Parts: sequence; C-alpha cells; structure tokens
Amino acid sequence: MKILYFSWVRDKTGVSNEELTPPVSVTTVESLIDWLKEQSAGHAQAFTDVSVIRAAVNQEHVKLQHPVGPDDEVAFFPPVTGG
Amino acid sequence: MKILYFSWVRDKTGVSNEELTPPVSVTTVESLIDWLKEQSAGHAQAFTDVSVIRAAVNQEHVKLQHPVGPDDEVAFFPPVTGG
Amino acid sequence: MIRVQREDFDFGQEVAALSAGNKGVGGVCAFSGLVREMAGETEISAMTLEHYPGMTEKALAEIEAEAQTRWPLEKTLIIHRYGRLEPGDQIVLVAASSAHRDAAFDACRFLIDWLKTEAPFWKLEESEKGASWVEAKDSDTQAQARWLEKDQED
Amino acid sequence: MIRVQREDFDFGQEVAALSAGNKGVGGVCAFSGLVREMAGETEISAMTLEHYPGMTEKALAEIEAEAQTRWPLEKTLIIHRYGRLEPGDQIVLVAASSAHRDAAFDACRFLIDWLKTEAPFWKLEESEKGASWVEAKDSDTQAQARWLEKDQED
Repeated sequence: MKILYFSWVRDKTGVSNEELTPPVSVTTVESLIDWLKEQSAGHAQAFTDVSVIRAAVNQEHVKLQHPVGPDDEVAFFPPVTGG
Repeated sequence: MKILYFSWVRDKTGVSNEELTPPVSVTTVESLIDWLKEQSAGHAQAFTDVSVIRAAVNQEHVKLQHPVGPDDEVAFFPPVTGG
Repeated sequence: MIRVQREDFDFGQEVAALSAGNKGVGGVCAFSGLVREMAGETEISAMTLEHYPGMTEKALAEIEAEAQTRWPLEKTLIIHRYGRLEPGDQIVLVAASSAHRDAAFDACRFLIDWLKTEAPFWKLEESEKGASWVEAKDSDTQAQARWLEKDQED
Repeated sequence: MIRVQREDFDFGQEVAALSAGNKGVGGVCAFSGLVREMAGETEISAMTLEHYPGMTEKALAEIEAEAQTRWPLEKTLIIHRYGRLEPGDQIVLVAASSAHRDAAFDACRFLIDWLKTEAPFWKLEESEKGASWVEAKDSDTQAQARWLEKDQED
C-alpha cells in the first residue's frame, strides 16, 4: 500500500511517502490510522487528533470509514488551504 | 429649459435637444410631457405611452411627479440598455 | 475609477492596475461584457451604443461610490464604451479588488447589475432586418431588485 | 481548461482566450487570488504552496466539469500555482465565459469556492516568527456549503 503525507502531517511523520504492508485486519482508513500510529513516535503524533485529518484514497477525498486495500494509494493531510 | 431626447424617443421627436420656454403651468415632468405632446406630431408620438418613458432632471433619474423649473436640464429616454 | 470612451481597452492591463503595488489585495474580480453575434434568432452585424454625456459619468461615479460604501474595497473600475461596435467587441469592464474574495465578487456583480439599470446607455442593433433599439430586460431590473431586497433584510 | 504550474501567468492573456474567436460569448467573469502581505497581525515574507500532484489535477478537472454541468458555459479556466510565492504574487485564476452574465458570475464563484475546499493545496507562511501552516477557514467551508444548500432547494 502506498501512503502519502502532506503539510504538517508529513512534518510530523517525517516522511512524505512510504510503501507499507499493513496486516489484513487493516480494512478501512480508520484502522489504517490506528496501525500507522504504532509505526513511530512521529506517526503517533501526526494522528493524535484525527478530527483534523483528511484522507484521500486513490486521489479522491474519502471519509475515515472508507475501505482500503493493498493496491490503494492512501494520502493523509490537514484540511486544504489553496486558492 | 433645456430638453434632451435619447434613443427612440429622439427618433420620434426628430430632435436631440431643444431650448424651450414652457408656460408657468408646467411645474412637473408629467405636465411638461403633456405640453411637449402639443408641440409636434413627432413629440405626440414619442410620448404616446408614458409608461415606457424615463426622465432625468439635471442628470438624475426622477419620477414623473418630479418638479421642473426654467433652469433645469430635462431628458427623456426609454429604459436604459447598457452594460 | 470610471471611464466612458469610444476606444477599446486592454482587459488585462486595466485589471492589473487594481492590485499593482498594493500587497493588501487578496482578490480581484473582473467582468467584461461583449457584443454577441446573435440576439435571440437574429444575427447582429453591429451595435451602436448611445449615451447621455455628463449624466453617464455622474451615474457611473455614483454606482462606484455606492459599491465603495457597501464593501471594504481597495479599488474599483468601470469602463464603458460608446459608439459603433461589432460582434466580439468589448462593451464594458467592471472590476473590484479587496483583501477578501467575497467583497470583490459581490462588488463586481453589484457594479454591473446597477450599471445595467442606472447608467444612461442605449443599444441600437443592426441586422439584415435593419436597425432597432434593444428593449430593456426584466431580468436586469430583477437583478438590481435583488440588491435592494438585501438592503431591506439587513 | 486546468493548469497546475510553478510559473506565473498573464491574467489578461489567459482571460482573453475565454472569448477569443467566439462571438457567442456575452460575458466573461474572472477572479484572481494574490498573496497578501498581512495574515491577521503578522507580516508575511513569503508563502510556499504545496500540493498533491495527480490528485490536484483530478480535483480541479472535477470542479470544472461540475461547473460545466450546472451552467451553460462557453469556456472555463482554472490555473493554480505551487511553490514559493511572495506578497503581491498571483496564486490562482478562475474564469468562465458564457452567453449571459449570471452564468459567468455564478460559475466563476463556484470554481473558487469549491477549489478552496476540494483542491489539495496547503499554504506554508513564512514570517519573522518562522514558518507555519495556514489553517483552513470555516468561511471557506461555509462558502461551499451555500452551493450544497442551493442544490437541496432546487
């Protein structure tokens, strides 16, 4: 699974993207976050408050309940501030 | 009194502006129109339907009840179509 | 700033002036109106814009001043042409710059809505059928009325 | 048309392309957003726009397609820059051309409102205090919500 981080989420994880293989129990964005938090102190800090985290699966905005699979590209970032 | 006509109002009166001296009984735009209608067949035709006539006194939009005096500049035209 | 002129104008250059040298501007909204080839089913060959010199400038200055009162704006601009124009030609440009986009958008739309019912311009369209004066649109009166209704709500 | 680029753009030239050679266009509405010098009380020296390559283009294309569905438009344009920008620099341009001004205005505002909440861009502001990520504004979410409410009314 390809995971990307943007803005301060990346600043906290310390990595902009990584190729990971979560266990089969990880089936949604939400459970992916729980698993990622265990990967490093930085990851744990990035996902301390999930209410300020937004996610995209395969480059589409999704809710945290959205399913994820091994071939997905999943991105985490704060609410967007372009324009 | 300086009177100006624009658009099809001018086409009908046949004159773009004229210097006139209405009788003292002409005290409003409305009474001015009634008097102007007597000045020529063209004027009469221009003011056949006053509901489609708009007026300005001294370059400000006014209602037909607005007062007019000898030193005023009065203009008649259809609803504007700029922009 | 307002300008009433026969000459064409450079949209980009005019709009650039609304933010040039002013780092307090966060947004610029601009609208330009052009001569369309078709008026309903009729193909237009040209259009002549007549106006009321003196009153036109006065009316546009009042509209601009009203916008400046209603919104926190940096600059506003109204350019309106008169004379003979052809399809594709620019007729009018309105623009507003502000720290915030809502003010820029609202003011820009206000400028064109009010201009359409307040500024003394009249369009004479030429087609194969001859020349005829364009009739005022109810939709323009309604567009202005929306602003007046909002005033009453406030 | 959408473009995501590091380079600056020529506002006038880009907007001119929305009506060039199309005599069915009656109005063009354009909005550009610029880097402001002040963010609240803080003076900004620069701003870096990060984005999500791939998703950005997808999101902008979807926003543009949605506007084309909602209004009768001739052309639409979204240009968004990324990278390091300074106060006074252009960040974004949205524009729409249509036979009628209401459609041009509504679509233009829709483009910027939706872009602000849907397109994956993040701003990092630099000031004397250091660098900090700009927080999303409630007003932007509300601006998008207005369009969703209108949908429900229809």
